[in-house]
Amino acid sequence: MGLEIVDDIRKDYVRDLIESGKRVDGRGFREYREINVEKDVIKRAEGSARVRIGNTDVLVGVKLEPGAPFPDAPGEGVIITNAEFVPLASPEFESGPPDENSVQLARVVDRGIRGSEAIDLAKLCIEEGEKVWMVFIDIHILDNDGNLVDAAALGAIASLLNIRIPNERYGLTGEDTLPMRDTPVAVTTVEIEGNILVDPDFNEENAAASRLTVISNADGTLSGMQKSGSGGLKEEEIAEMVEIGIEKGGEIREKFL
Amino acid sequence: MGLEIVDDIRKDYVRDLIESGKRVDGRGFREYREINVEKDVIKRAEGSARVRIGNTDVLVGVKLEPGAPFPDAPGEGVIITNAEFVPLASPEFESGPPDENSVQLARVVDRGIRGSEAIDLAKLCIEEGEKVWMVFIDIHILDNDGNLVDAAALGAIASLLNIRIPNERYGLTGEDTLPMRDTPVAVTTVEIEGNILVDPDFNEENAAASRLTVISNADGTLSGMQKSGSGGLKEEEIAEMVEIGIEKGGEIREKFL
Amino acid sequence: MGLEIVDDIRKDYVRDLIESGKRVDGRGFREYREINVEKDVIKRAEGSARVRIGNTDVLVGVKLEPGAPFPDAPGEGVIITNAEFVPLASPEFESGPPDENSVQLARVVDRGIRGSEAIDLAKLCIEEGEKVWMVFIDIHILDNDGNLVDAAALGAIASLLNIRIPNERYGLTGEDTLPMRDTPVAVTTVEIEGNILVDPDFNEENAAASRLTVISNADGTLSGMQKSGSGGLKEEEIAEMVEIGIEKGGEIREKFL
Amino acid sequence: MKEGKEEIELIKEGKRLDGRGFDELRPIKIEVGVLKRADGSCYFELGDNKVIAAVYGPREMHPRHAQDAKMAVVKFRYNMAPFSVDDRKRPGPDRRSVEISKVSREALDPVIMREYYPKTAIDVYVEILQSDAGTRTAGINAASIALADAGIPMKDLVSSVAVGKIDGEIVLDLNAIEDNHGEADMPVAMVARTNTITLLQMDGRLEREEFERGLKLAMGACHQIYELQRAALIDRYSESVDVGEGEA
Amino acid sequence: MKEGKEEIELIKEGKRLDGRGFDELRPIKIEVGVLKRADGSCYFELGDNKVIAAVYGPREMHPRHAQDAKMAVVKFRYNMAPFSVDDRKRPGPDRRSVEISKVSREALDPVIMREYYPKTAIDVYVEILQSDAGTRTAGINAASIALADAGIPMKDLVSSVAVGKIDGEIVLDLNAIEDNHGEADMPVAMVARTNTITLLQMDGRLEREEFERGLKLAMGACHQIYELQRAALIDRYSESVDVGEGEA
Amino acid sequence: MKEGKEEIELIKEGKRLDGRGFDELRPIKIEVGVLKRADGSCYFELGDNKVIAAVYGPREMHPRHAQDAKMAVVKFRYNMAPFSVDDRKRPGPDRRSVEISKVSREALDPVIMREYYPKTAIDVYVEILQSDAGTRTAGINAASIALADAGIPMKDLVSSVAVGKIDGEIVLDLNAIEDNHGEADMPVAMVARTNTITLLQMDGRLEREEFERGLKLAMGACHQIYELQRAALIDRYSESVDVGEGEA
Repeated sequence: MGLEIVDDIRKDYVRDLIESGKRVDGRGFREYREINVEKDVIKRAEGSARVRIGNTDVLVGVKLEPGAPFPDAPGEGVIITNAEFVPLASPEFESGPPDENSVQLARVVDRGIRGSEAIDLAKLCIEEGEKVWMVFIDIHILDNDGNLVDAAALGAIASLLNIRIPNERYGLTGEDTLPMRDTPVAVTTVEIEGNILVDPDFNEENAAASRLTVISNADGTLSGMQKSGSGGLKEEEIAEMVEIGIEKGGEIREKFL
Repeated sequence: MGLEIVDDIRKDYVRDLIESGKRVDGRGFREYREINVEKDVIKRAEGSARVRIGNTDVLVGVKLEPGAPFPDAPGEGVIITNAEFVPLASPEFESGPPDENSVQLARVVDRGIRGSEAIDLAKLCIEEGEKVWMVFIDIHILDNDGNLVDAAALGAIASLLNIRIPNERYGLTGEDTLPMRDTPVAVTTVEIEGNILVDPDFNEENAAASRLTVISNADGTLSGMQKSGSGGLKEEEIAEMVEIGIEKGGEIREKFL
Repeated sequence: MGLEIVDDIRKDYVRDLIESGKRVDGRGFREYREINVEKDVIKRAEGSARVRIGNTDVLVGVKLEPGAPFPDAPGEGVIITNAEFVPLASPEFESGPPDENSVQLARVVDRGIRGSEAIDLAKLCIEEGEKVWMVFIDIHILDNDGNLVDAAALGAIASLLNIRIPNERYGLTGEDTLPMRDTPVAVTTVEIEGNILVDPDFNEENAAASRLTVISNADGTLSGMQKSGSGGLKEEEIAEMVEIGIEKGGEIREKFL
Repeated sequence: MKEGKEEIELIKEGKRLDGRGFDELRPIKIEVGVLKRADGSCYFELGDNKVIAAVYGPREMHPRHAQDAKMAVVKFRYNMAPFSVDDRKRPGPDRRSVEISKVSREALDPVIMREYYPKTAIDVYVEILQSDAGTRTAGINAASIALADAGIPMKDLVSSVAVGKIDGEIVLDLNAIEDNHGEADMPVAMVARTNTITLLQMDGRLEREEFERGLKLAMGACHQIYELQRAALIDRYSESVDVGEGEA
Repeated sequence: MKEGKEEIELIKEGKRLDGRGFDELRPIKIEVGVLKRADGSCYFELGDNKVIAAVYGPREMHPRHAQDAKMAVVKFRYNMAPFSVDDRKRPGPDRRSVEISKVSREALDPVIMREYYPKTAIDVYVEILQSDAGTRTAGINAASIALADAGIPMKDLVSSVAVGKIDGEIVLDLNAIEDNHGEADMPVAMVARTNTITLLQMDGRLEREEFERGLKLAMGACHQIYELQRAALIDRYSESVDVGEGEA
Repeated sequence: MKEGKEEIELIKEGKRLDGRGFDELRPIKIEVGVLKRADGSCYFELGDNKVIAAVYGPREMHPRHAQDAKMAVVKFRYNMAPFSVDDRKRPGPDRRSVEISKVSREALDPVIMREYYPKTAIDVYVEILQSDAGTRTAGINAASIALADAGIPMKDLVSSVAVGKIDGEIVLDLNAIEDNHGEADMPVAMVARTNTITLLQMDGRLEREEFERGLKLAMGACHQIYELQRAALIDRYSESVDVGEGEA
């Protein structure tokens, strides 16, 4: 109960500041926190990246293993995206099977990659109908200070861009790299008291009623969108959020991918 | 606690009425509520039926998929019966894995079908030792006003009587229908204050200490029986329950199957 | 709360006695309770033994079934050790998946057998890379009066020493017995108020801060060790515990294996 | 949207395979109050989708530490019957149903007067009995009506429909074959009276202009559905409402 | 009762494969109070079945909301050891054991004076160490004695046995080969003093007349078992009771 | 220690494959306070092992019936990231991680002043990001520092390292290839100031004399690690501490 009151006070503080045109950390409404991307940080993974957005810290590792294709796509590799909200990363996270937030995060990142057709799944076929590469994208949250989805999506595409296919390890031959066809980038905005803010931190996420993630591609098309939160959005707010998504997505792509 | 008292009052009311020879809804002791059977209600299932007994509403769907036979019966199809007590159907039901009541329901329905040898399992063999039809009988409760087992068992046999074997869907050839050899029907009675009542509704089930389900076949033989509840039954009460089971089972078979 | 106080009083009583050089049941510090080993008690198992140490009662059954080898050891059988702390055995045990204590027990017993290379795993190969014998060692606790690990480890090796390989049951040919190469024995000691006691009973286990299990072989070498409990041990205490482990292990081996 | 699948022509002579125009809904059928035990319920057909929603509550919230001292907690469970799809679905929640349950709950939250019932739970259950793409939108439509049927105070109903892209065209309310072979799918939910979007997801690939056009198309159709929802509630206790030119 | 299995002649010259007559029980061996930690316990052999039952309680009921304000809640857990059957059983409950636990609990409920201990739990645990058909009946017999050994007030003991149909004959107490190749199996539990049936299940196919004859056969055998149960309890703290002509 | 694996020569000309001497640690790198949300945290590299530890608490203990009225309950969760090993690890606890969590907690318990915070929980989380044998010892070293960083009152730090036997020699701090092809592995944790052993496990086969020699070797190395841990804590809020001749 005591904690709930503190929580309310913090939300009110965030909202009041925003009404007066400011954010707690002094950023502009359309400004990201500092982004830092370290690639190839995990030796045991075929691709990896650690993405920090402000204090948010996400490690993505990609492993490739041979496996059976889906019966309805016998000539295509399989992408499996998983997110672990390990309790190390946040007092809000708990041990146990993935909850709805980690499931949503993994599925949104996954859909962004699929929607953009960034990976040519046909190139991951080893033997049609029998054996294909399973691409496991594992999102491991280390520190949750908000906007996990943008960090996770950026970590995923950064990892995928430098995949080493482990042919030798499994006694196979074939190309060792995986040419990527696109670079989807997720940009999340929130609506607080009628204002649209990009890259919400943890307190801003809590203070916001609605959040929209917009995933856009190199050519400016959209390859995924997800509204979350218990509020509603107006058509013109969505239009603004999409505009920000495409613009900021382009900036991030240019700088980090 | 408040709810427990209401529950006790309701049980007492049911029992008092029955002692004076009456049921809450005015039925005779050997009278079913109105039964309604709709067949082939689900396009995606190979067989289906929706059975209503009074306000009790049960949907049964049967799916057939190729699978591996059991090692000790390499030339026979496999029946898998499952019941979901989805929380939509009753304030007593909870989300989660099947509890003992749903497990019991599924197993009693399953044993009735096996005991009567209604399905010629050898006809479900596709390739001996390798591939047989798996018959998934899924019992989905929609509204629980008591006597789920009679509704579920009737839904199961009604669904099985009109199975379309999905050979084409799996690139197989063979007969498209499944000749059935018997029509087991479940009839449930309860004992309340020394009286035997057929087709208990939800409140009668709660007021009863013992319940007996009797499954009988077209030739009057028995192919399943299950006592439940924390009470006992006398030999002559069981004899009456079996008599009712065979009689009412015959009436239901004639009318609905 | 009331129970906790009783528990504290019992611990104090055990500790006070030990400080004055005595154990509750009158044993010497380096004395085991009476050990009783019954072999081949379960017909359905390929090997079994019931071990009683005082009131502690453990049943071990070993089953062999053909299965696939691990990819990194295609010519070797597989040992799978599992412990069930069924709630029948102790008011402290609860239904549900194995907790950390039962996992630890199974893993310590398992490591003792592996470490000593008691089983020649190559002799359990049926067809290299395809089919090997899976050796399931199941530890079933019946009565927990402390020192489960010594009883379980003794039951496991006693069961393994008389394995009948079920070739016929699976239509295979081959040798029906499994020559064993060593006989690891576990000996557990605890430290209470600076004293080292062997074979702690339930109350002594609770009163002790640290416990050490030492697994030794016929030639006096060590093939496993596990400290447990929330206390620490001095180097010289460990030395004494190892000495007792080897000595008592030898006595048990001679008498029961 | 799946790569590598065989290409199918989904539009012939300006019509979709089931004869619909680009901006045409599938037939809708609504029945209110179809379950006895639930506090509110609704059966909803959208083409070949058959869904049923039930509402229980406000009722005691378990476990207690999950209660909210200031408002009711809405719980939403989207569940597919094993026989509702071509390949039998294993019973129990999977990742897809967990996500749909979450976004569906968030689609309804904005209209429910949760502050009237602090510390309680309002349980919304949606069962998919037969599926043909669009089940989450049908479920939200049904749940919205079931909430009203249960007497839960609401600011307004929520109406939901998907739009998508097939053979290069933006069309309304994809069915399964269109969803499987199309280029994008975008479910939307809306409070009709205020044009407030409460659910928005997008899957596949769309130009920005296509997205904006699709959103407008969905919003228009939500108004249509809203009228059918209202009519069904007005007719409650009388008979069911049949709509659309299909055989539904 | 399984179709498609090879046919086996189960009766030769009026005797069953193990030499028993049609109405003959397998050898029974009972030991009371075999466990130290449990409040009450019993080891029970029925032919090649070896089962052990333990009782804990009345004790505090967790979780609290599952307490019954008017009487003790009886919990029953039937569990097979992995090595108790020919094909190793994976540890943990399966659907069969969930059902057996339920009907076994309901077989014992009628004799336990549950109203003496409101808000408490009485836990009954049955472990099957070796199985040869009839484990649930052996478990109920053992549990009934363990309850008495724990000092739980009971109206009477419950006694249990199965009857079945093999090679067209109604016989008592099927063993595994008879159960696997027979035509019907029917476990029964009874309060001997009042001839009250507290468990009745039937599996397979029986004429009505066969059912009635089988029920009478089972009831008679329950009286026999009841006497053995009583004798074992009377002998408690002395030695075990060996019964039957077998080598058990 | 696995039988049947191909033999690999692990020692050449008195040096190990990675060039280390028998009593030489791998390079160690320590960073304190690396996480914002946690109350205390530590990043620890031991050769190619990369682990991170976080501490939360003392905080309210759930569920309440698991509280200890006299002292804080320490919970420890050792978890491997799916990508930390060559064959992807399925997320979630397995038996190995359950055991490691238990013995690691018991390695730390002796130094934590648990009686200062009755009824609370102190949660220690260790994530293995990259693994190369020795992860549990690295995790204990990291956790010990994270506890101090969280301000939890402790009698002293706990330091941990493994010794093992390869090619017949007792050596310090096995890496993965040595662990896979060696003859024994023995992780040890110790309170350096008092030379108290708080974790001791042994796997493989050792002569008694080898065990005693190994234990001494581990204890000496724990003193080395202890100094690095202390230095890292002293440098807290400044920069990280690099140690060893490797490229780490």
